Amino acid sequence: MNAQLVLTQLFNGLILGSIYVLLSLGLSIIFGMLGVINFAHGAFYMLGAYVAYTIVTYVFPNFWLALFLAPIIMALFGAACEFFLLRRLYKLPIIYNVLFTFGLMLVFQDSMRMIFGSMGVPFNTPESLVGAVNLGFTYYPTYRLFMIIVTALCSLGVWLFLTRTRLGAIIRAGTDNSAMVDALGINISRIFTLVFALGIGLAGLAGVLAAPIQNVTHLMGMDFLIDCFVVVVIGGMGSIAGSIIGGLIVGQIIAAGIIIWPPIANTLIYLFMATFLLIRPRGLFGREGFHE
Amino acid sequence: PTGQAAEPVKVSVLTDMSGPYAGITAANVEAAKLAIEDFGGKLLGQDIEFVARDNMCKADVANQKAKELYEKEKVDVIFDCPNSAAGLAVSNQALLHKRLFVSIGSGTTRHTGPDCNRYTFDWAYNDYMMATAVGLWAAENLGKRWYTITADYAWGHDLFEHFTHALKSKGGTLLGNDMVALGTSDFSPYIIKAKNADPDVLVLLNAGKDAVNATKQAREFGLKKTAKIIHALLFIEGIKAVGDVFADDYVTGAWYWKSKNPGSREFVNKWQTKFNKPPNWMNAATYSAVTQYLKAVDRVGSKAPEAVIKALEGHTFNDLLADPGYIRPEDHMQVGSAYILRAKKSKEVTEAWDFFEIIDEIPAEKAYMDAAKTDCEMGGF
Amino acid sequence: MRKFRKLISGGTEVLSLQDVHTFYGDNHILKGVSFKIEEGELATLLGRNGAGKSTTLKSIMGLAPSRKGQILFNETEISRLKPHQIAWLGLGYVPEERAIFPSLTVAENLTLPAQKKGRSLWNLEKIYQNFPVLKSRTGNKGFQLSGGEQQMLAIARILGMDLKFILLDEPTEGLAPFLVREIGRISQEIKKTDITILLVEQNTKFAMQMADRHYILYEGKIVHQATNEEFKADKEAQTRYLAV
Amino acid sequence: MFQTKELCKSYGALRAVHEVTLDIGPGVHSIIGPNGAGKTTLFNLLTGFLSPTSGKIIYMGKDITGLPPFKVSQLGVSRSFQITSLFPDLTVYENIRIAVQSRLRASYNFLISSKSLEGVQEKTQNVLKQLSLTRFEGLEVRNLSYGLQRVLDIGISLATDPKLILLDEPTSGMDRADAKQVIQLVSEISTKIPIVLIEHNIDIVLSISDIITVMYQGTILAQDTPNEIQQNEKVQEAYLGGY
Amino acid sequence: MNETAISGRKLIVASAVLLLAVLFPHFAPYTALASEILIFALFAMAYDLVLGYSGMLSFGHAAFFGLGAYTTGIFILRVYPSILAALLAGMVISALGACLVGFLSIRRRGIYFTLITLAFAQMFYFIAFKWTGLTGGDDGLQGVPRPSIGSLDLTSEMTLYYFILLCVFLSVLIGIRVVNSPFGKTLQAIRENRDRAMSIGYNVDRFKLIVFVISGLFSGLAGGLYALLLNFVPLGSLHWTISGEVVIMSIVGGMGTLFGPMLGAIGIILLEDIISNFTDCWSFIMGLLFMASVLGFRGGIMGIIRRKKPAVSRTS
Ligand SMILES: Nc1ncnc2c1ncn2[C@@H]1O[C@H](COP(=O)(O)OP(=O)(O)OP(=O)(O)O)[C@@H](O)[C@H]1O
Ligand SMILES: Nc1ncnc2c1ncn2[C@@H]1O[C@H](COP(=O)(O)OP(=O)(O)OP(=O)(O)O)[C@@H](O)[C@H]1O
Ligand SMILES: [Mg+2]
Ligand SMILES: [Mg+2]
Repeated sequence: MNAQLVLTQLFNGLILGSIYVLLSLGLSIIFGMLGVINFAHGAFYMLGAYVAYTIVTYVFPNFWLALFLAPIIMALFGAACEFFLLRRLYKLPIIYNVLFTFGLMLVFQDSMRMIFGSMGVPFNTPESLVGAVNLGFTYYPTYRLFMIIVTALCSLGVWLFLTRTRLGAIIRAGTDNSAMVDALGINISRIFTLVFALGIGLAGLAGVLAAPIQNVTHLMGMDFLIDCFVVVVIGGMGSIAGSIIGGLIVGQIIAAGIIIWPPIANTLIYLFMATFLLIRPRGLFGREGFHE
Repeated sequence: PTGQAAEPVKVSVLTDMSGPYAGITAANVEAAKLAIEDFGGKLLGQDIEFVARDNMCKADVANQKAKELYEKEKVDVIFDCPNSAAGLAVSNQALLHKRLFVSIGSGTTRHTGPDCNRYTFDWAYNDYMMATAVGLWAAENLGKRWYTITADYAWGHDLFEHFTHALKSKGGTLLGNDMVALGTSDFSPYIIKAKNADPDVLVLLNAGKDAVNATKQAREFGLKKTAKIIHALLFIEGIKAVGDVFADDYVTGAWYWKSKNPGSREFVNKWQTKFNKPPNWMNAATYSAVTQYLKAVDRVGSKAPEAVIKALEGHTFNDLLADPGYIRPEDHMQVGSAYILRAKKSKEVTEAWDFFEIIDEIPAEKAYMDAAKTDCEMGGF
Repeated sequence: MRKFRKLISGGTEVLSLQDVHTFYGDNHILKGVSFKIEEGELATLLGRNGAGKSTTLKSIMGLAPSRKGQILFNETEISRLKPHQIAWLGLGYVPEERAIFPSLTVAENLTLPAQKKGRSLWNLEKIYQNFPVLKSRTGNKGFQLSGGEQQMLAIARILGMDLKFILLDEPTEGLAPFLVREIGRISQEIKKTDITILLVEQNTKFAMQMADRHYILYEGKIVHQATNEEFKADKEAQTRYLAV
Repeated sequence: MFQTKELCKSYGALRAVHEVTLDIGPGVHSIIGPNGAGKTTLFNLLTGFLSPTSGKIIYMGKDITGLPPFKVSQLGVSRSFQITSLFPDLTVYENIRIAVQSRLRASYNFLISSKSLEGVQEKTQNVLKQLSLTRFEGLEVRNLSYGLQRVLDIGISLATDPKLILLDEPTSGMDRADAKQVIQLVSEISTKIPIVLIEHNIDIVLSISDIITVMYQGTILAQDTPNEIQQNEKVQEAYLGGY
Repeated sequence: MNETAISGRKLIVASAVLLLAVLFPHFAPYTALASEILIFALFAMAYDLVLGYSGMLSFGHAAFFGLGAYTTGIFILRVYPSILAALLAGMVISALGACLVGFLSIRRRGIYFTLITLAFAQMFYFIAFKWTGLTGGDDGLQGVPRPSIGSLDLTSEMTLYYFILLCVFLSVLIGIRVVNSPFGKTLQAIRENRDRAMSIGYNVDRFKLIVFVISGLFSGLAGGLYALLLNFVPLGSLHWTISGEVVIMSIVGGMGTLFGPMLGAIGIILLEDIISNFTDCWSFIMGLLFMASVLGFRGGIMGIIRRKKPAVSRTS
């Protein structure tokens, strides 16, 4: 167990973390404002990858185009879902949209299985990012470094947007009392759509980024879904900074687990979450009385 | 016994039609139908009946469906049932209901080992054969310094044991092994460890999604340049799905659609015309198993389980799958030669779906564990 | 123009409800409420608990949409509009339960409402001048405020909007006498700028100091209306309707 | 019967309650003070909903500092909330019944029928009558008007037959009639049970209090009988006057 | 008068339901499925005590189901071949498990509670998965026999069904008692307003813990019966998807109604079995059904029957 390996693992933790961050951010703001526990989030992530695949293979064989378009398409798709479906859930107790989004997840996954088959679809790393960079302690795939940078920028952007802009403030206010925001002359339903689109867009982005290093199948979101809930909770419900830091932490924990004893890697995060919540009942930045 | 002949023979396939293996195994239903059709559709003077059920790749579902098939559907035999837990459960139901079960999809050696019973047969392959054949060959031809990455569940452990056994028998060395949780999506940590060990051969003991991820990432980290990769399971559909990922990797196959065995070409042609793609070796195995069962019933002129079982035990045959094939009475393993397959690079692929090159054939007695050594005490009826 | 009409016709009505019916689920709360409010006046809506005062305000604001009847604001039918559209027309709403945003700072709470460029009634300094309590706690999150502080914030919040009409639901509830007087002062301030105010009150004393006109709601209907003078005089009505 | 010794509660820099030393005896003890003076916080401290930064709370000679709310309540200290706090989806009757039942160990019994608890029915009915809520008993409380909800809120506190009741602005948001009725109720109760009252309506306070404590910015400004308080100009300018 | 009329109607309904239950295996697709349905109905009922009546959204009930299944199986195989003893053991161990998990998680609220329960369930899963010697790992605990009770031979699916029916029937009786007891009423109050319940002297956490344990107990029974039904214990019985299923059953059926969730279980399992027999895209169809059930009928099946939305609205 040499230092070099440990360092490399930390880097891998960072990669995994960055995917978690993108997914949890969306999950967290959607839950925070719309009060929807989005079980379909992993499925949206999966759809993101498939959209990218479709673009690359049937529209124009260029990863960058896909990287640019797929998140936008997903965001629009998300907006549509919000507009036609999830809207109807807000009045209901949270528990009902668990069922609804779970159904949504099944539908998305199975339709991809029916269209593209259960074996998944091919997806290659863009030529320009093939190969590895010498980090001193190890050679590390260029593409993965690229992933880290992209996610870092995105999360920073989202964070600034939500905490520094007026629109961000509106979103946070809507998280407290959306009817009142409406009564103050702000079209809240449009904000809802926007928030959902944003969340799904991020999930889509994560999907595209993951596609080259993952097997793109209809089930690829499943493994991430539950983990992301863990991330959100460790970070604290409704806290943006929380999901970012939480995501990175969980990534590192898994990496650490691999160094200690690989089989326990995935269970370790639950162990951690349980103990962590025993010490900090509301995760890192969870607010009292918020969704509890 | 008389009276039983009065009712028609009823054959069933219980397989994964919607789960992770569906892409491979769902077509086994078609294979069975085809076998019945080619057999003439009639037996003991009546039409052969057929039902199929989806085990969703879950052991509990499989178990329940097996009951439905034996009790409600009154089938005489169940074929296939991928996922070893599911296979074992159904095998137990077979014993309880005193009817036949021919395992194809599930490769656990427990079927023909500690959990063997008189009503359960294991067709075409098992994990030992999958590991040993390519294992021995690789140790001789690819190098003796191995690194393994193993899916952390019974199937993986099983394979790991057999692979290392093969390696040791050739005096090779295992540089390292990682047990990786099922459904792990990021293999890079293990790939990096492997890369540092710099092996001749990287053995990936996982299937489906995990196998693809692992291989993709091995390639990404440039491990493919320095080492050859061998897999535990690989099907033409898998390669079709993910393109060049598996190029130049090795794997054992129980059969390949280019096989020269008797009846192989006819079967493949029929299949091609029907589904305009060739069958994978699971499909072929199902076809073979069903055919051999029907023939056995025909031979003894009764579908009484005991009679049919006796007729199958120790039987030798030559068909598309195995030439010759032999059903060992000691452990009910159907044995035949194993094939070493190399996945072609996409530019080598001239004919559609011709993804593999048969580079060697391992005789049954080398590929399978000696019947005496399996700890199977075959019970009575 | 309007001013002129006002001169000759003794004021134009800004808001008028005609036979408004509102339900919560199946229970019929407003059973045909009708009244008119003239520009620049301060009217109160009085009545016993559960009479439907808050519901009336919610219905005007579109938060509890009426099922039947007509609500006109400056000649435009608003009973079918969404709350934010109604607010955009210049109605500000201070709910009974305050509904300030706990996770936003006081400052954010104040700057949140939809503001038309340079059309806000009061700017931030003026608001802080009039609510020194809030100024001292600008950085605090809403949930850290005491009941009274929250009430102040709820009122201050809407003053940044382009207001023509204010709906106040029991603004003095739970306020110390001094603050009650403050609220009175501020309301008068606002009134000076031709803003119309509809006030729901339990504190009749306060109501009678402030108002030009009273409407009395009983079991979902307007049962009595009077100018402040008439009402002050009419002890009988007071006891009958408000059990003063 | 209730004493606090140098009770402090601060939120960061802000001293919500600072070195409050109180002695609460029988009768109606009102606590007044401008908004944000720390009255509700003090209540939360007394009833265990908040634990003090420092200081002691003594109840009937026992130190109950840091006891969880349910323990405090079992000792006979009952409170109402500034924001009405009820069981919205249960009926008015059930709201009271639950409160009555809370005194019985049988609450833990999960094998008998709740109807079979003797005495509970009657007691519930009595409380309802006392509050003249009987005609609403079948209604789910979320359909009750705000005013009536406050009445019920007090009723719940009452139903736990407490030895001491803390009421946080019981009349706020009530119309005169109901307020009168509640004050009537309060003074009736106060003949048997001591009551601590937070109230802004100065007329009410002066009319029914035996003793008044004036809080200002977390500290006690004055404590005296109603008419003394009225004279006290410190109070005049701090509370009735300046802020 | 009125009272008696109502209870009279209830009696009729009850006996009708019981009759249906008795005849069920004869028109169900197959006997084993009928038994499975009963078992999950029981599981769902047990779960409703926690979700519906106490407003705790537990996502870890697979732990207690699986714990019951494994204990029962292992007991029969390793300790002593008696079904009753084994089931009892299963219930006790599950209850203890619930006690442990409950003790550690109940102070947490809302989504936090949900995920802690999930976390513990995952740990149980991991242990069962790794402790191959005891549990058979992911091959499952194979070959669990059904020793006969006295002279009663349970090897026939039909007899087993009626044995299960008996167990479920008794459990339901107890369940009904619990929700109508003072304890049950208090739970509902706590669900409605935790702080208020506390302020009138209820030890909220203890009430929650007790009901959690009761629920765990019956979940364990369900698990034990499942082991008997399957003649083996699949590792899947501890997987989080089982927790998910029971949540879904409760919602589809209608939370806080005790019978709703049971109906949910019946409906979902039946549908899944039937649909999967004629199409491989059953999960697609189930998905659509779930969505429809939310948009369409809010109060779940029970809600339709009663034309009333179930009480629970907040989870704490
Ligand atoms: N969300 C709601 N759902 C159902 N009924 C409601 C709801 N809100 C209020 N009500 C009912 O509507 C009626 C009127 O309520 P409203 O709050 O308008 O009365 P109010 O005049 O404001 O009384 P108060 O002076 O106590 O605020 C009451 O009987 C109340 O029970
Ligand atoms: N959770 C909190 N965090 C920070 N400050 C708080 C918190 N809760 C209350 N405060 C502050 O403590 C002070 C006292 O609050 P408290 O609610 O006790 O006032 P009060 O006397 O009840 O006023 P009112 O009569 O308006 O209810 C207020 O300035 C309030 O802003
Ligand atoms: Mg009101
Ligand atoms: Mg207060």
